[in-house]
Amino acid sequence: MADSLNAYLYVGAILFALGMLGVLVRRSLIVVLLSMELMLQGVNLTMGAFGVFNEDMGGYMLTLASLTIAASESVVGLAILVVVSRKARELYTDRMDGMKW
Amino acid sequence: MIEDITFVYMAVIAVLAALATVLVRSPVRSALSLVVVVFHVAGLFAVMDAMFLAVIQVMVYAGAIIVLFLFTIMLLDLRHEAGEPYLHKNQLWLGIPLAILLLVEAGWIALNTEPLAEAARGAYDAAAIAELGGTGQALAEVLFNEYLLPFEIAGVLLLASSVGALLLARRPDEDKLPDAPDPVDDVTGPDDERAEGGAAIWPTR
Amino acid sequence: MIEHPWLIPLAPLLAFAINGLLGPRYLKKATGVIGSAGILAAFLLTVWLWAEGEYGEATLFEWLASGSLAINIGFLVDELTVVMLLVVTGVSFLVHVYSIGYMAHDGSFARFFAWLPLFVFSMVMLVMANNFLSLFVFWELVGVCSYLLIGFWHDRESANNAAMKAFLVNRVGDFGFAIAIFMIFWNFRTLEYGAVFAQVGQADPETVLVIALLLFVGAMGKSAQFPLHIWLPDAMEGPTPVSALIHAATMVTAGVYMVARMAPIFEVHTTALLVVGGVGAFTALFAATIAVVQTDIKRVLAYSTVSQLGLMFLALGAGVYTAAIFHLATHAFFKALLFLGSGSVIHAMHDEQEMTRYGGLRRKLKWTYGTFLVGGLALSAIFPLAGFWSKDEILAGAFMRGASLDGDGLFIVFWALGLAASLLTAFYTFRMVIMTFHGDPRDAELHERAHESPAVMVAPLALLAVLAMGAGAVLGFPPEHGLIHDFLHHAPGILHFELTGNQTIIAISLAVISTAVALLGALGAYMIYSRGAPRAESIGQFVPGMHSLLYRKYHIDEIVNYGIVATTKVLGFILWAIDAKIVDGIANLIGWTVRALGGAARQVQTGQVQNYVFLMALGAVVSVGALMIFR
Amino acid sequence: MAESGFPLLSVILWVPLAGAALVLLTRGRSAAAAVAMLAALVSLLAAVAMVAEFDPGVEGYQFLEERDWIAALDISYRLGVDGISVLMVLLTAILTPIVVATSWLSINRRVREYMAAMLLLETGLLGVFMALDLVLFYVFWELVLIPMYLLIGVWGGPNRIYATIKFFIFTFIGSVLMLLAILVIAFDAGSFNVILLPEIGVSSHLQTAVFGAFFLTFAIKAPMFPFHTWLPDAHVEAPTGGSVILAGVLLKMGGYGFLRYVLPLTPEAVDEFRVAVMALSVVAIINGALVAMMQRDLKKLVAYSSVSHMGFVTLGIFSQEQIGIDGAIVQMFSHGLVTGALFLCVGIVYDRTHTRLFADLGGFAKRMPVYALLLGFFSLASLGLPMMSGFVGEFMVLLAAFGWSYVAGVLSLLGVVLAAAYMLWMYKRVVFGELRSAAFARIPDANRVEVMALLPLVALVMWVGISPGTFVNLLDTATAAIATYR
Repeated sequence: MADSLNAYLYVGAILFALGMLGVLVRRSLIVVLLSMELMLQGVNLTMGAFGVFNEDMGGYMLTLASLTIAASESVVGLAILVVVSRKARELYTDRMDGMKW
Repeated sequence: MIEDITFVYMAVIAVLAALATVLVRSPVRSALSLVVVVFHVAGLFAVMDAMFLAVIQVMVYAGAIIVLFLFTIMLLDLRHEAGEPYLHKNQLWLGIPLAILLLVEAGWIALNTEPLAEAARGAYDAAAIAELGGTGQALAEVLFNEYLLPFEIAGVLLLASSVGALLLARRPDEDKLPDAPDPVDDVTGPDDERAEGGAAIWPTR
Repeated sequence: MIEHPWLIPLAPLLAFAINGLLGPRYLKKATGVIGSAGILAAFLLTVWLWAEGEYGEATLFEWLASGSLAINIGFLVDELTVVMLLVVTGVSFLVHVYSIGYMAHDGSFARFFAWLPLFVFSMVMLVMANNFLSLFVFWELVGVCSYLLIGFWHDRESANNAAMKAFLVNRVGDFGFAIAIFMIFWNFRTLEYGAVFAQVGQADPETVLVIALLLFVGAMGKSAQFPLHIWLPDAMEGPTPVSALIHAATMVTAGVYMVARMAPIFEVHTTALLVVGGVGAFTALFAATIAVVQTDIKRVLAYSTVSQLGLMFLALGAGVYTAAIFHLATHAFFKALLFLGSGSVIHAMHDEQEMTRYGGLRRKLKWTYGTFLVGGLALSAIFPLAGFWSKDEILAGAFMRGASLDGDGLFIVFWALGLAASLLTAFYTFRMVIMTFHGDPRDAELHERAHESPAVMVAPLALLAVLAMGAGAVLGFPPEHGLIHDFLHHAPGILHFELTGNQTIIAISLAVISTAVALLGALGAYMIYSRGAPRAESIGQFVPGMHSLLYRKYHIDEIVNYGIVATTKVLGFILWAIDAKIVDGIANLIGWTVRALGGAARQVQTGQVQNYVFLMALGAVVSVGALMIFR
Repeated sequence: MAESGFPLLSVILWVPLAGAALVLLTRGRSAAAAVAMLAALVSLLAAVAMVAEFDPGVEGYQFLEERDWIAALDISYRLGVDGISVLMVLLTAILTPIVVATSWLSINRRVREYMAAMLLLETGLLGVFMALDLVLFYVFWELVLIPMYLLIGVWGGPNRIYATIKFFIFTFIGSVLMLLAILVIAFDAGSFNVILLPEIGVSSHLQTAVFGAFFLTFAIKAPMFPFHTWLPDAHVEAPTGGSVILAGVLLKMGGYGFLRYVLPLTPEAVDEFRVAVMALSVVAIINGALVAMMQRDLKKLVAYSSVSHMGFVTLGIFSQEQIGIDGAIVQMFSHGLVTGALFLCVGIVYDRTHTRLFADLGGFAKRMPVYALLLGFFSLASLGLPMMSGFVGEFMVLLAAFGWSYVAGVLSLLGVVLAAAYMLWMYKRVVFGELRSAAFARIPDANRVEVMALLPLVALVMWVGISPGTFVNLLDTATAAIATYR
């Protein structure tokens, strides 16, 4: 089981799907951001597994890149969150609908 | 055998923690659950002998990103308020089926995916890595040769994001400009003796 | 003179320009003199033209040239033109002089003396035209002058309506006229009289018949023939001199002139002549029956005019053009006289036009009475006054036409209609004379204040009375060979009647018959209205409901109002609704649809990030799914 | 004379624009009006000089000016006039000073900007009539839209926003299609040069498409039934000056477009759709007249009468007889004068009473005799009275229509009869009878400026009516050429 690629992919898929569920259904902005990190966990796992099982360093590279992006993304995302929190006390996604038309 | 047991443990806990991340009401607990996920994903990396990834995963995610999250949560004093629903009701009926659909698709793909044939694989099998002295060395070998440019770009990206974060999070009243006049308000010209108190020339909604 | 025929219209045009530009502010009362002088100049020039006796055509300037079309403004002067010019300018002059007195107290004196010369100018141009377009142009212009003068007292609602009615009914006539002109152009490729007349012989007779009938529609409008006669009685809302000049003596005879001028076109197909004669004869009797019961003195005269115009068309239809023009001239004299006389009465009675309030005026208005009686006798065609000669010729002509071998038997019927009209003419004329001047005053107060008109009004009456007495005998004796016959004999297109021996006997017996009929009518009027209390309803005793029918003019106004005017308005309203609701509605609907679609599309953008994320994810999942299924 | 050194057309064209710039620098209503008047008069003077120098006998365009503009695409700044353009340029140049003069009195908000917009509009209109390059033509065509949009939208009546948007969208749909057609022509014929294009021609398979696009553009502008519904709304909301230019000149762009582009470039398509266009024209004539009759608003009545009168223009143009085309142009010229004057007359009453509803009007003959006379004059001119301009155009068009089909002729002639009905009824309701309100008892007569503005129009209407030859002679060579494209 531990030496089967499919098993890792399953876990990655589940993590990704759960993350997406969190992004879609949670009202709290910070939890949405957390869920995105969760999705990235799934992605990292998948890519890492491909790298190991295909004996290719490319997988490692992609995982590293994904890590970098996750870091940048969370930094910027949290900065935006701070700004938003200054404008409006509430950080519920369904109350932020100014960006339309 | 022991590997299989370890794998199952890591996978099950990771998935359960992930569920908790998504479903738990309090943001702090959500973040802490994510830490659990991160550690167990690192465990999974370890199971497949990707030690470097396991370590860096723990360092970056658990050590940096999630700590940042926790700081933010505490700094802004974010907590779940009683009476506020924590789920987006309308999205629930869209999100759950979509997530299930995605899972089915991804699962289907995972089921039908096999490692490449021996010939098509890369050069870095376990033996080669061991020869180089572990995944760290192997990674460095590739990263600083073949992937130097992406590496540098990642550095620039990090710089840009930290500058951007600084800029965004800065307080706006530090160096504010005086208000510019609003052109739309100025509808009456100088020689409008009989203009009836700024009659709307432009349509207002 | 023939080199400069434009001098004749120029004189009234100048009078119009001077009076119109300077009149209201500077000239005021002097406009009357200037107007009269202008017309007198035109009359004298016409006399000069007549005395010289040289006729021909002259082109003034090129009006328009475009492609194959070239139209010149020019003049045609021949015997017919000269007769018309003499009548028009002569009567106009007398009416102008009379108006100086009649309009003396009107606030818009100068305006009156601007429009009246303009009318004379247009009328002169009309009779002098040498092509169809000029004819049409001035045909419309006299119509406008008529419009302006009927509506002269513009604060009267009835006057405005009458003016509008006159113009619109004339436009309906002109509708036919215009079609005729366009047909003439496309069939003959020219609009010059001479060139057209030269070609009608070779053209398709049916086409020429259509053209002739359409031209006649124009003539019917202008000359108030049934059913386009409805505007003329209403036109009496204008000042009385206008009624005398425009709506009795000159403008309304333009239709007669036109048919006479177009004789070569009408002669091509006998049906055209039959229609002209039939409409004329019918209108003559029809209008006379209405005149019998009217109590407004000017309306009686108006219907009488319609009736007399009908007789002229009967003459035209019968082919006795000379008789038509002859009657046109004598009618101009005695009808102008009657109108001016009635104007004098109205003036004396302080603008009262109802004959039921007149009576016994003969002692107070001696001159008016005398001249009016002469006019009445002439109108009734009593020997030897003017009306007798011309009318007798018409009736004789119609009878002969019906009786002759190549003639149409229907003309005997028309003759009978004309004869009946004569009877009624004499009847209503004497009814009018008796109700106005004889008996006892029916409104003592008005009678008390009545006074004879000033000399400036009486003098034209006297002159016209002389003409009404003598013109017939001077111009028309001996019958068929009088001055006017010999004169018009030279005019192109005018046909003649040559009497043979035994026809002379018939002609004399016809004259006796018509005189007897006229006397009978006069006697009837005397019997009914002179004895006892004259009642307008007297005639109603014979046939119940008859009086009301006649008094309401056979309800034709109502029929037109509800049948045509209201229908047009309803149609306009419906079309407006279609325009605003459907045509514009479609345009607005398209706009609305685009907006609605945009609005619907806008709803997708809720502004909620998670909706957008959902759509993105959905897109990705569906794409991947599609890829899995369809790869 | 042609291609002489002095750029006369450019002077006529750009002086108003320069004037517009100068006007914006002034302060106070009178200064703005004076500068605008000066610019318009200079342009008029130059236009009169152009007419005087114009040689009616010469075929083709005169006063040609040509400079490279966008050399890479072979687009030039090319101006020139033939007989048709001369009349239209003259009409524009005559109406603008008149509008400036009357607006000086009646506009009381943002006079400076109003005058500038008016002058900009004049430049656009003149450019449309002078341009001999398709792209240049299109630029001017669109340029007209902007000031007109502003004139209605800023100085208009209460419902102006609806009216402007409608006006803008209607005309813009047309012009977008026209741009398409221009590109098609350019790719097909390989040139934007209007002088050369008729000789090159448009390929047969493209003619229907090009015709359709052009037709819609010009039909909306003219406006032809059933694309006319923007016109009454725009007129009712537009300020007096805007209405005058809109009816007087803007609508003529449609007729001009038909003559300059549709007939010469797509003769085969014209042949194919001629019956339909003629039928639409006849419908426009009768429908416009009947609808006009039932209007309750004076200005709307005049607007619908425009629809009816412009029906004669399209009828004449598509008769493809020289008489008809000449007649259509004379009718355009005459309609510009007469309807422009009628809108001025409506404006005079509106300025004094602030109403245009027949229910509130009436009885002005006693109080305003001069005005009554002028309104009467122009009403008679509008209903096609001989000796005035309206008759000439309608007569020639009807003559051509009869040559084509008696049915079409008779039906359109009915429009003339109806014109008399609605015009006289209108006149009666406005001028005759009793005053409707005591407030109007002291209403002043038309003042000197208004009379002076209308008198030149009176003179021109009479001139065209009495001696149309003067004007038709200018046209003859040009229309003879157009009549041959078929």
